Amino acid sequence: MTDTATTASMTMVEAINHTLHREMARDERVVVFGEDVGHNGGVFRATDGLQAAFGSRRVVDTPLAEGVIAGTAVGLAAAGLVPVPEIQFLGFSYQAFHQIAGQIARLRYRSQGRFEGPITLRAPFGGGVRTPELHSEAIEGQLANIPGLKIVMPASAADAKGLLATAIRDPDPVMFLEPLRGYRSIRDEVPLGDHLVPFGQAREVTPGDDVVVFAWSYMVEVARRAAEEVAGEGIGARVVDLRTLVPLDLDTIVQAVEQCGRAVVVQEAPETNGFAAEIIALINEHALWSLEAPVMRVSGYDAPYPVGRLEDRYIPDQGRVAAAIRTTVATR
Amino acid sequence: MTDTATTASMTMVEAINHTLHREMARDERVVVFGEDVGHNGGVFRATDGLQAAFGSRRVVDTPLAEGVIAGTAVGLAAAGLVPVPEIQFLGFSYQAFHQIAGQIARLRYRSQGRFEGPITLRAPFGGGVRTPELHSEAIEGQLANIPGLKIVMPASAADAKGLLATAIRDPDPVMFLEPLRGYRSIRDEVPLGDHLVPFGQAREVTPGDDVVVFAWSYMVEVARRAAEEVAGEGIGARVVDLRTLVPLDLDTIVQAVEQCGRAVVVQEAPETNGFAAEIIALINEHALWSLEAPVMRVSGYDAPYPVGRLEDRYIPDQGRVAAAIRTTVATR
Amino acid sequence: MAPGSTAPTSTHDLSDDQLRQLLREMIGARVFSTRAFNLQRQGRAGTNAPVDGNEAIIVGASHALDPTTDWVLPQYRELVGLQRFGDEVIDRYALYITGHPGGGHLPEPIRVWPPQISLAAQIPHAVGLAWGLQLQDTEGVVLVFFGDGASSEGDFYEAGNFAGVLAAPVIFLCVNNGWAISTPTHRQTSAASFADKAAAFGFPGIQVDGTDVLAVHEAVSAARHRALAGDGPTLIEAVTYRLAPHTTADDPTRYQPDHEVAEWRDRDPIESMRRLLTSRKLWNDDDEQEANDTADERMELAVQRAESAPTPADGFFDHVYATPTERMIRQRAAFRAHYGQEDGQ
Amino acid sequence: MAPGSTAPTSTHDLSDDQLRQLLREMIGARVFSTRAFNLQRQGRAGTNAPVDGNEAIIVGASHALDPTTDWVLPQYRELVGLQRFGDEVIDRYALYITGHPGGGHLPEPIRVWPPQISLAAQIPHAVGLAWGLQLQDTEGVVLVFFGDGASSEGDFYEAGNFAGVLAAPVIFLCVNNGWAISTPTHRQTSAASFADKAAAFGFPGIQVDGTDVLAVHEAVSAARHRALAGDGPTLIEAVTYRLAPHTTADDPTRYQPDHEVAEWRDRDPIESMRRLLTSRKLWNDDDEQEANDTADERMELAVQRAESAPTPADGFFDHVYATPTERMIRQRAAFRAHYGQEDGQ
Ligand SMILES: Cc1ncc(C[n+]2csc(CCOP(=O)(O)OP(=O)(O)O)c2C)c(N)n1
Ligand SMILES: Cc1ncc(C[n+]2csc(CCOP(=O)(O)OP(=O)(O)O)c2C)c(N)n1
Ligand SMILES: [Mg+2]
Ligand SMILES: [Mg+2]
Repeated sequence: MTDTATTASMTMVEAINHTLHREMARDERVVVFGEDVGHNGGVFRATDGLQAAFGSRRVVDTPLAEGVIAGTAVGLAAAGLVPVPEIQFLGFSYQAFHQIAGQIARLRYRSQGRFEGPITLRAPFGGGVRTPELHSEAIEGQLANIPGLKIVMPASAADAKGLLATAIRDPDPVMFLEPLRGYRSIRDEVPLGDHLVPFGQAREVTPGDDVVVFAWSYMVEVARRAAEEVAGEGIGARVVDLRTLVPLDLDTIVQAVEQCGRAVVVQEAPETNGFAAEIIALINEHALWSLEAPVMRVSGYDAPYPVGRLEDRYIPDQGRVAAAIRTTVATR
Repeated sequence: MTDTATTASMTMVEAINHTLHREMARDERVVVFGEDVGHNGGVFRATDGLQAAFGSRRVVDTPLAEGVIAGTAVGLAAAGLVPVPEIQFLGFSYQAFHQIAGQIARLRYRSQGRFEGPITLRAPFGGGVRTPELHSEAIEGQLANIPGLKIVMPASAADAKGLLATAIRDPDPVMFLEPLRGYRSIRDEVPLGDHLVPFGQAREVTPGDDVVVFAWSYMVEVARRAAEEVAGEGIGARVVDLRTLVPLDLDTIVQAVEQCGRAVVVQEAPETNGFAAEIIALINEHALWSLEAPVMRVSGYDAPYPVGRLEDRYIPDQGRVAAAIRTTVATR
Repeated sequence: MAPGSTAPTSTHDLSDDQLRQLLREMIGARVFSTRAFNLQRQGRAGTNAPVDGNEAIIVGASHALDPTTDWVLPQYRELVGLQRFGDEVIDRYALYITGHPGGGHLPEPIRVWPPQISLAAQIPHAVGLAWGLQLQDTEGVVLVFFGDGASSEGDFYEAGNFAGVLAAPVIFLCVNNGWAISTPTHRQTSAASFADKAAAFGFPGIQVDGTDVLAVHEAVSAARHRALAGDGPTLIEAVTYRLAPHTTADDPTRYQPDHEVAEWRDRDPIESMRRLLTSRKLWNDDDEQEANDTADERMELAVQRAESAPTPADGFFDHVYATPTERMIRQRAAFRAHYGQEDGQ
Repeated sequence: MAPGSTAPTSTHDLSDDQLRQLLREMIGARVFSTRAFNLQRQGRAGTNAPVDGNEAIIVGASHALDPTTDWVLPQYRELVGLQRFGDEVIDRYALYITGHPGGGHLPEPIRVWPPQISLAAQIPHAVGLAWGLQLQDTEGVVLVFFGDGASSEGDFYEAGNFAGVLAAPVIFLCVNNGWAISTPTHRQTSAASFADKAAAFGFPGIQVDGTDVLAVHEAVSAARHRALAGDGPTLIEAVTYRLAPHTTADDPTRYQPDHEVAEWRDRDPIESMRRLLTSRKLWNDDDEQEANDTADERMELAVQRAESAPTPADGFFDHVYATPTERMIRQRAAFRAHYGQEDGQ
């Protein structure tokens, strides 16, 4: 990987690591901390080499306590630093919800602008890799109901770089959620130079005019495969990667629904009040008359995220998404 | 108030207190605990007199720590007791989210049925009464995305009794959310004898066929007044109190939309991914072709719950709901 | 700590002027607080929490700090006693209790954070801030106030433990006023003292008489020197008694025993200090009158300012993000369309 | 506690048979655990956490308890050492590591809870359960295992503090194995010891050699008597060293210093006990062989059972509520319509 090359092929976790290195080099206010992020370079190597490169003052192994990891980010931000804490698995952000929802999200608001919260809280999540309980839970829908946070969920290595750089430079708190299943299985070309992907701009992954499939994070890959599957049947499924849930690219959503008339939303989260509900509510509000069929949801089920033997059929898979596409297209 | 009377007029907080007394007398396994619930009878007197009646072993003042209030409920339940913990204000349930979402909600699931979680976690919430930060937040939408919980939100004193009794007798964990603003301002006739309101059965509050307004908790009262307002203009607005969000009375929702063709959903929570989104998603899935207008949401805004001078215009009020009803009815 | 001695006794090197200033600010704190309480009774302010009993702790601590380098993170009773950190603190407090969003904004260069309602949540912030100073090699310490009740929250322990590991320049000041609303300390913990909890973190914990402004001043000064020397945090438990209702919404006669209140009234921190200064001929009735009048007038002004401060009715859309989202812009436009542009109060 | 003495030394009143049983179960724990590790390597099990180094703590504690009245709440390394609580424990562990939902179900009358992944979350449960026993005047104590790392979570402190107030019959057993994944204890806390943290709760905290099964047995026995006498909780810190990777997913050579590992290998708890019993002529090579073979066969059987246990593919709909919601019934029907009724594995 040389600086003269325009792009390099990277896995998602490599792209994240690469970006953390760059952002720490670019801005000495950036501090990375969390459980096992320092000496060990993170349990998935996302922070590998950072401590060697930037020292143990800027890359810090914390005690095992998510509440104070999130809580100290508030104080560090007020001190003028740019905190990039890691929660080892998103499910353990529940231990820090009072600091995330009650404090990080409203530091600017509580202080009426005196303090900013340029905090990027990274956390992996998502199923399919046989992790123990509370490692897989997709709780983005819960976070999206908390005003003051931004919710960023990349689906490609290039986006992981571009969105993470944007997040770290953003003056407001960002929940940066990384798909465990994609850490090593997602690989694409990543620009080696400065690369920023703005928040609130969805990405068309595959073209198509018969139906639009909205997805984010690893579900984009599942949707893409389903689109490929139905392409053979003559169905043009446009897959749209939302990239960021807050802020949300409403224009692209509405336009796609207007053009396709049919839509499917895919999420790993349990069905009830996952973020797919919000997408459907927005479509109802802004594009109801374009709908030629009910928008379909393909979701996890309304049951706790299951143990290993059961998880593959809990998470939306290619077959379920393809079936939803077919049903939607067949509805008239 | 005598036992021979069929009903008595009570405020909502009186009905809750009355029900706690009855349930503790009925079942000696019921234990009530939380901050200031014992000697002081609760900061809103919801637990008044319980310690005098049932002793300080069954009505317990805990240290100030929501996590362990929720967490000990799990152990008490496993010991065969029926825990009725109180979180003094729902906003502070964030301190206990890891125990609520990660443990209480899945005690039965984790143990595959060995342990039950007959826990009723009571917490007041909701705005309009000039409380400090984190006392007012309506986070039911976040809770609804957590499988394993039931979400109960009474809007009348009679329902507060009937639903609380059902909750305490239910073998599964219930988040029982009480509207602060309604504690003393909501007053109605409460049956004095055994009174159980089943979960998952919505209640028609006002009849009407032009538009249905879905609401829960204190917003039912706001919707009712708005319906009264527009009744003068010849608009028949049917107000439906959902009572419980999980389980949800889908049949009544679908039927009402089929009959009215137009719908409004009212919630105190921030708009983005509040529970109103789920109602709209369900209408989309089950009653799309009946819609003569987009379903309208009347919500709190996508900003942290504000300070006293600003709160009255943050929460949906009669005027906003009435305006939404008019807009919906006028759409064609 | 049972009620006992009734006059501040600590040795110290404060000048006579400084001693007088301590008392003035203690009196000021109570005057501000009492007016705030009464404003609520008149319907002009929201729920607020009186300071009575805490004056020596707040003022003693504040005078041990350097307002140009050190930070204070309050719980919710302290703002009235932090005059030393900036005259404007009280204006902000008046905005705060009258429900104005600006009440959360303590302007630069005042190194005081807004009141914290979510109990103990400010403690990790203090540790983060102290850690931030450390990382930037900035001189200064952070002092964080929290109650005996707040000490039961995980946030206190997690923050104390991490601060110990970091050897961060932070002072944990536990205000033990005997009660967390109606919960007495013996239901809050079985630890021999709140100071003892420092053993869990590996730094010193000390107990001081929180009715004795000089004792508090001395303890905080020592902790500050420790922190500045790089020796890490100190936990100070300052023992006093809540001499007023928990807040405007509370009725303490339901749970505070009369005799206990009476005993502690005899140890009123303001009385004690007044007695000491009077005996040393440093305080007389004129001083007393002046201290009261000055505070009264200052609070009057603060309340006037607060009550006449414009409040845009849609102000809750401000300061959520640096730049509002499109969705918020749409919501704000809808708000204005519905309620009208000029709406405010 | 630096590595030092190399043989169990505590006084005790255990019979020769009991001593031999302790060693048998310690060996069993390691055999079970090693097989679990290898199963993962063969793709037949999910991530799991080896027991190496903890055997004396688990078995010593378990033998100090009465399995007919006392409860154990594990973290995630303990199930392999809790044979005494029921032969079926190991079957359930085999289900657990092979990703079967039944792995969470330790059947009656086994008084052991399923492994807990959310660190420290089981500690408040233990306090609640002990409180429940107390409220029902049921004889029994609750012992909860947790790591040095888990001790940093608010849950530990909140639960310890509340347990102190309740004087609940609970034993907090902190397994200090030197590491929380890659984080050494000196980055976890600056407290002089984990045992010292009991000062925050007002009950005794003691440190024992966690490689010495007899010392652990003695400490837990004493704590149990205290609890049964109504004198409340005890915190026991058992000091050992993690002699294996954190889990199947970890590479400890990245952070564990070789010399440290070597020193602690010399204090392997199984070795120490074997040495003691051999020197007392209570153990020979045949015993060793038999202990290993028995454990091997038992684990083989458990794995066979686990691998042949039917797994309904839609089993995640079970045991969410006593009665599934209508919505779940619809979802389950849709699931079956899509994947077919008979699907399973
Ligand atoms: C996390 C949290 N839980 C509960 C409350 C409700 N509450 C407000 S003040 C209070 C008691 C606080 O006691 P203490 O910390 O001793 O402070 P004091 O009021 O005595 O100064 C409680 C329970 C809260 N504000 N925050
Ligand atoms: C609340 C929570 N945070 C983080 C993790 C991830 N994690 C799993 S094990 C572990 C280290 C635990 O260390 P310790 O408590 O000492 O137990 P040990 O593994 O050494 O037995 C971590 C950080 C988790 N499971 N739960
Ligand atoms: Mg107090
Ligand atoms: Mg450990």
